[in-house]
Amino acid sequence: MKFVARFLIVLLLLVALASSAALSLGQETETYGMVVFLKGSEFFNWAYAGMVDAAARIGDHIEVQLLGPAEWDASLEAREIEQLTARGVDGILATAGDAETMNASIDGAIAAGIPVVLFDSDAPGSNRLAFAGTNNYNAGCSAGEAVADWHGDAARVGISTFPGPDHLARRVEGFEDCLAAAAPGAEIVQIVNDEGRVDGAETAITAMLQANPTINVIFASHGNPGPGAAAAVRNLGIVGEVDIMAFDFGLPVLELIENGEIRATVGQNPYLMGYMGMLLAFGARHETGVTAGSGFGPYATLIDTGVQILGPDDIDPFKNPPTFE
Amino acid sequence: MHDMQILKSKQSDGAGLLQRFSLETLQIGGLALAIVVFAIIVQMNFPVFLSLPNINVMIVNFLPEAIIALGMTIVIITAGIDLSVAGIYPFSAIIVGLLLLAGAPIPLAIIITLAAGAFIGAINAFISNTFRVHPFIATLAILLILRGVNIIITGGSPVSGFPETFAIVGQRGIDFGTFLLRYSVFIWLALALLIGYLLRNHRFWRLSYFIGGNRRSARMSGVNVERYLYFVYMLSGALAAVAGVIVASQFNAASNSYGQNLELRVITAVVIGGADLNGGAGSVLGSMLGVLFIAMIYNAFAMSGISTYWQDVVVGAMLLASILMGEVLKRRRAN
Amino acid sequence: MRRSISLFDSSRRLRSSLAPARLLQNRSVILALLILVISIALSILTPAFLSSRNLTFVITGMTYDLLLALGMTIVLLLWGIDLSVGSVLGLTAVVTTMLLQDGVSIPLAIGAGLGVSALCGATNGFFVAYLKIAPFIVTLGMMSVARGIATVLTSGYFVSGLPDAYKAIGQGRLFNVPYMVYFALVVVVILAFLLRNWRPLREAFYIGTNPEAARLAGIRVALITLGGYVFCSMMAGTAAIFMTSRLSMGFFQFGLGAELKAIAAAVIGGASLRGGTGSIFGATLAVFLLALINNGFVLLQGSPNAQNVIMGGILVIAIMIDAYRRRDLAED
Amino acid sequence: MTPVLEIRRASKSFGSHRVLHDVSFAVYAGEVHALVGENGAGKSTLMNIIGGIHRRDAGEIMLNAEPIDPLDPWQARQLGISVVFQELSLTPNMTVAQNIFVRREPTSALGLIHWRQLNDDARALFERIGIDISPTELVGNYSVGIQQIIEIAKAISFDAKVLIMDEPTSALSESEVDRLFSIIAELKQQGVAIVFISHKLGEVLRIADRVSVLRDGEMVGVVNPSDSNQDEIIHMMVGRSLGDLYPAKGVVSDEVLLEVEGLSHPPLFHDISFSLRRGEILGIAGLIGAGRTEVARAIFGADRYSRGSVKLAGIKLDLKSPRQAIAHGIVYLTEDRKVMGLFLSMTMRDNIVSSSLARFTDALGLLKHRAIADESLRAIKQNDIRPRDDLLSMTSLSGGNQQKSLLAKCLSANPKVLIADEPTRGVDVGAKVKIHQALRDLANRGIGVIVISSELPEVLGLSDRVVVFREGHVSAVLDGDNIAQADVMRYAVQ
Repeated sequence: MKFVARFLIVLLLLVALASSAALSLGQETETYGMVVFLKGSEFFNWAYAGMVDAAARIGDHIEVQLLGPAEWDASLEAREIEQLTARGVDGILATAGDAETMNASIDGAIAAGIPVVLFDSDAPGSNRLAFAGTNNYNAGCSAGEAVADWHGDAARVGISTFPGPDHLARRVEGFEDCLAAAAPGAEIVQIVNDEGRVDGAETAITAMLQANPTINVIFASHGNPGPGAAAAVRNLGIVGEVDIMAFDFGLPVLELIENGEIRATVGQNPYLMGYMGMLLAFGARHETGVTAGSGFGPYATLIDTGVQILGPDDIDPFKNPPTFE
Repeated sequence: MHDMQILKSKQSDGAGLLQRFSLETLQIGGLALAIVVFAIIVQMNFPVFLSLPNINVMIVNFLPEAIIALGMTIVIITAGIDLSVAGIYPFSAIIVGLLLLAGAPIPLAIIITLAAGAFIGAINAFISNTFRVHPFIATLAILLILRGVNIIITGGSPVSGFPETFAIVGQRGIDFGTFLLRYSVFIWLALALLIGYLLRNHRFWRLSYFIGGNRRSARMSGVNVERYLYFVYMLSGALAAVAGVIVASQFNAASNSYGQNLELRVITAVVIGGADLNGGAGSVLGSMLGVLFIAMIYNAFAMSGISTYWQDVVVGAMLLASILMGEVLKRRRAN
Repeated sequence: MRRSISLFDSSRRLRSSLAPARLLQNRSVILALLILVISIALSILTPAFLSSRNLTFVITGMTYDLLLALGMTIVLLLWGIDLSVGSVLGLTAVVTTMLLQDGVSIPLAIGAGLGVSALCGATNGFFVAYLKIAPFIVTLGMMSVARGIATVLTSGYFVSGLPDAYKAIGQGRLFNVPYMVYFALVVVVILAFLLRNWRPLREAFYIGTNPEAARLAGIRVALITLGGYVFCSMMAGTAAIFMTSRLSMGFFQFGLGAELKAIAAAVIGGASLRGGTGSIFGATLAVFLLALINNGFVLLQGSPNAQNVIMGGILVIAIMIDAYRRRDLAED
Repeated sequence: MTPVLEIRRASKSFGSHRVLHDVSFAVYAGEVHALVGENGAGKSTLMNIIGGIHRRDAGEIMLNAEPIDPLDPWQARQLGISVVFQELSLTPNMTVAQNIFVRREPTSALGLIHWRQLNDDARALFERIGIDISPTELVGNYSVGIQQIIEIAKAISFDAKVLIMDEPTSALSESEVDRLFSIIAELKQQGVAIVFISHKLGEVLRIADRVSVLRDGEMVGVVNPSDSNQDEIIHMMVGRSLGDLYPAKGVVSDEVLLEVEGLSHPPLFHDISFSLRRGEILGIAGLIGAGRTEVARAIFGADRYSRGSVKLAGIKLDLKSPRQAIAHGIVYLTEDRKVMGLFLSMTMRDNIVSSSLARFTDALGLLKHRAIADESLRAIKQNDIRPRDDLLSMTSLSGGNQQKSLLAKCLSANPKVLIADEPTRGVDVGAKVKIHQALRDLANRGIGVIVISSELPEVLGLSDRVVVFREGHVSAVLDGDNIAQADVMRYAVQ
C-alpha cells in the first residue's frame, strides 16, 4: 500500500503544479503555428525568426510555435497540420515536404476556417490561401546566369542534389535552362545524389570530380552540398580550380565564401518568407467588411521573395542568425 | 503418504499488490495509469486536448503505427523483430498508387498491394529461416533494399492523383460536424480486436507465445517453427501494407519519404506496452496503449508550443523509464 | 566432429588453416577476394578509379564508418547492440564545436566532447550490464535522447567558426593522406592485436558466448560489458571530432542513420547478433567493400538511387555466404 | 503375447560412424523395461529412432504388430509412443495446462480455446497419476523437478501406449524420485509399456522388470533384475570389470581450510555452519530445494548472503563475485554444465583456461598463448579427456568428456577449495569412476573438496564426512566410514 500512497502524493503534486501553470496563461492570445519538413534546419530558423518578428510587430497577444519531423517525411508534416487544426490555432504557415502529400491536410485546415499560408515550398494542388517564397525556377535560373557569366561557353558543371523534393527539381531545371540560354556551349557533366547530407555531398562530389576532371563549376541545389563541395575540392587539392555556387547562407557557407573556397551562393530570403507569411495569415484570419463572404480577411495569393547571388561583399547581414529558446 | 507441498508452488500468504496480479496486468495497468495522469495534466493546461476532434486526430495520426504495431507485437512475441515495416509501408503506398494510376480497379489494387506486403514478409522469414540469421539482420537488409527500391520506382517525386473513390479508404468517414470519424479508424479497430482476441484465445495464434518462450520445446511439441515464422512475418508485412494503403488514400499521394524512423516508433510503442524482446510476452492491448501513449506525447507537444526539439528526449526517456519500471516490478515480484 | 578456431591458436595451428579449403572458410579472405574482384572490375571500367587520389579519398571517406563499425563489432561481440552510435556522433559533434565556438581551448573541447560520448556509452553500459535491460531498448532510448539533446542545444543551427588549428585535425595531411586515416589504421591494428592478446577483450568472447558461465568463471562480465559500450560510444565521438574538423562545422544531424550502416558492416565483417564472434579485420574489409561500391557507383555515374539496394543486397549475400560457412553447425 | 512395441534389427549410421547395429528390442504392456549402457552405446539414438527424431537406416518398428514409421516426435505421440527427452519441452512463460495441451487444446470449430475445459482436463490428468499441481500456474514458477513431472504428465496425456523416459531422474531429488516411481507404478497398472533409460543402476534395479544392455551400438543382452546384480550389469555395459566405483578414502589433516559460520539468506537458507578440512572430501546431501546449491553459490560469491561469515584458512572473506573467490582459491563446479559451466560453441582449449586466464597474463594484461596451449594439453592429458584435440569445439564432445573438461577448467584455476555440484550428472559409469578418482586425488594433494550430489551412494562412497541439508538448514553432520543411507535420508526429510 505504501507504494500506492507514495504514488498518489506525487500525482497530486503534479496536478497542482499543472493547474497553477494553466492559470498563468493569457486569455485573448492568438496562436499561429509554423510547420516545416525538416525540424531544425537553419534555413527554417531564419523563416521562423521572420515569423516571430512579424508576430511581435502585430502585438503581444500573438503566440507562435515551430513544428516538424526530424527527418524529411511529408506524411509526418501532414500530421502536424492536422494536430494544429484539431487544436484550433488561428493560422498555419507551412512549407511542403512534397507537392502532393499535404494537400488533404491543408484543405482540412482551410475547411475548418484556419488560414494556411505556404512558404518556401508550395503545395499548388491544395486550397492554401497564399504562397510566399522563392520562385525556385527563377532561383536556379539566376544561378545558371551567374555561372554563364563566370565561364561562358567553357562552363562544365556538376550538380549536387537529391531526389524527392519538388523545389530542388525546379531549381535544377531553371539552372539548366538559363545556363543553356546564356551560354549555349556550356555543359552539365553530371548530377550526383548527396542524400541531402553534407558528408554525403563530400563523398559524391569528390568521386564526381575524379571521374570528370573537366568540371570547373559545382552547383549546389540546396544548403548542404556547398560545404561538402568545398571539402571535396580540398580533398583533391584543386582549391581555386573549381568554382562553387552554393545555395542559401548557412554559416559554414558564409565562412567558406569569406575565405574564398565558395565563390558565391544563391541567397533566398527565408526571413521575409516567414515575415510575410505571418502577415498574410494574420490578415486572412481577420475578416474585414470588404472581404466578407470568403470567410477570410485580405491576403495576397503569391509573393515572390526573390533571390540574390551573394558574393564575399554581400554576406555581412547574415552572419548573426536569429536564436530563440 | 507423500508430502504434497513439494509439488505446490510457493504461495506467499501476505500477497501484496505486486503478487496478486500477473506481470502483464501490472504493466498494462501501470501504462494505463500513466496515460490517464498524463492526459489529466495536459488537459488542465490545454482544455482542447481531450476534445473529441483532438482525440480523433491523435488516433488518425498514429493509425499507421497502431496497425503496424499489431504485427510487430506478434513478431516480438516470437522473439523476432521486423525493421522492414518502415520500408514496406511507403513501398505499399507507392505500389497501390501506381496500380491505381495504371487503371487497376481499387479492390484489385489493394489486394495486390497487401499480397506484395505479405510477400516481402515471406522474404524476411525466408532469409531468417534458411540462413539462420537473426531477424534483425534479415529485415535490416530488406529495409535498406526497399528504401532504395522506393526511390527508384518513384524517381523520388510523389505519386498522386488517385481516383476519387479510393479516398473512401483513408479520407472519408462519418461526419460528426466537429470532426470526421474516418472509416480507416474502423479498419484499425476491427483488426486490433480480431488479432487481440485471436492472440488470447486461438489455438494457432497462441503458439507464438510458445515459440517465443522456448523455441526448442515448441519444435519438440511438433510445431513447425519455420513455417510459423513465415506466417508471422507475412502478417507483419501485410499489416504494414494495410497501413501503406490507408496512408496513400489519406494523403491522396505516396512518397518514398514516408515512414522515416517508423520502425523505431513502433518498436518503442510495443515495448512500452509490455512486450519482451526476448520473446514470450506481449499483448495487443498493451501495444495499443503504448502507441496511444506516444501519440499523446507528440500531440501534447503540438498543443503546448514547447519546443518540439524536446520531443525526442522525452520519448527516449519515457522508453527507458517504462522499461525500468517493468524491471523493478519484475524484481519486486520475484523477491 | 567440428573443429573451430581457438582464441588462443598458436602458430603451429595457423599453418594448417592456410590450406585453400580452409581459407575459404575465413570470412576475411572472402571479403578480400570480393574487394579484389570489384577493384579489378572498376579499374577496367573507369581509369579514374586507380588514381592514388581516388583511392586515398575512398579510404578517407570510409574512416567515420570504420570507427563506428569497430565499436559496433566489440559491442556485438559482447552479445549486445548499440543503436545510439549515430546520435552520439551527432551529440559529440555539437558539444565539441559549440565549446570551440565559445572559445574553449581545443584539447579541452575535444576532451569534453569525448567525455560526453563516454558518458552516453557508460549510461548504455550501466543499464545493460548492471540493470540487465535489453541493449536494444536501452540504446534505442539513448538514440532518441542523444539526438534530442543535440537538437535542443543547437536549435538546429550549424555550428561554425571553428579555429583553424582544430580544422587541421581532419584536414591536415601527411604524404597527401589525411591524419585521420593513419589514426584509423592505428586503431585497427591496435584493436586487432588487443582482441587477440589482451585479456579483457579475450574475455569478451566468453561473455558474448555465455555471460552467466563467464561470470562463474571469474570474468568481470559487468565491467567489461560497460567498457565495451563506452568504447563503442567513444569511437562514435572520435568520428564526430574528425567529421566536424574535416567539414569545419558541427550539425545535430551528423551521423543520422549511421547505426544501421555500422551494424551491417560489422555483421558483414563477421560479427553475429548472437554474440561471441567478431573480427576487426573483417569489419574493416566490410567497410572498405561498401565504400568501394559507393565510389564505383559515382564513378560509373550509376543511379545513386540504387545505393541502398546494393547495400542491402551485399548484406543478404554476406548472410548467405555465412550460412554456407556454418552449414555443418547444429540447429540453433 | 505380442509386445506393444518391438524393434527389429534396427541399424543407424551417422556418416561413417555406426551407432546402432542390428538392434532388436521389445516391450510388453504393463512392463517397465530399463535400457542401460555407457554414453555413446546408442541408447539415445535408439530412442530417437523410436521417437521419430532420426530415421533408421534399416530394420522395423512394430507397434502392436503393425509396422509404423514415425516422422517426428509429434507423429510418434499421435501413434501412442511418447518420449520424454532429457531436454524439457516446456516453456516457462505459459501455464501448466497450456504447456501440456499445446496444439491439442479443446477448441471450438473455429479454433478458439475453451479455457475452463483446458484446465479441467489438466486437473483430471493429474488426478489420474495422483499428483497435485495447479494447472493455471506458470511453469516457470515450478522447480526443475516438478517441471520434469509435468513433462511426464504431458507425455502421458497423449494416451501413450508406450512411454519412453530418458534419464528422468537426473534432476530429481530422492523424494521426487519416489514420487515418479509411484507414478510409474500407477501407469504400469494401467497397462502402459514403459522404457526407462538411466545411468543410476540402483534405480534401475529397483524399478525395472527387465533390463536391456547396449554396448557400442549392439544389444549385449537382456537380464532379469531379480537374477542379476549391479556388478554384472556394469560388466555387460563396459565389457570388463571396473573395479571399485569409489576410490579408497584418504588421510584427512586436522587443519581447517574453510569455515562457514551462520550463513543465512532467508528464505533460501538459514544459519548454515560447517567446516572443511585440508585433504577432506565433504559430502553435502539433501533433497533438491534444500538449499545446497544456494549455499555453494553464496560461498563462491555468485549470489549474496545476508548474514554469517566464510573463513578461508582462518581469514574472513567478504566475496562479492566469483572472480574474487577464484582469486582466493575457491572454485565452484556448476551443476548445470551446459547453461552455466561451458562455452559450448568455443573450443576445448578456450573452455579449459576460461577460469584461469589470470595465470597466463603478463603485467600489461597480454596473454601468453604458448603457455595457454601447453596448459590445455596438460589438462587434457591429466583428466583423460578424449579425443585429445583441444581445438575441437565443445559441442562435439560426449557428455562425460564435457564434464571432464569442466572439471579441468576448475582445476586449471589452482583451487584450494573445490566445490563440486553434481560432478557426475548425466555421465556414464566409466567417466564417473574417473571423476571420482580425480576428486580423491585432489583431496590427497591437500585440497579441500565439497561434493554436492543427489545420488546418495555417491555422497556416501566418496565423502569423508557428510553434511545433510533440510529445508535450508543443516540437519546433521555425519562422520565415519559407515554412514547408513537410511540415516542420511532420515535427516534429509524429517
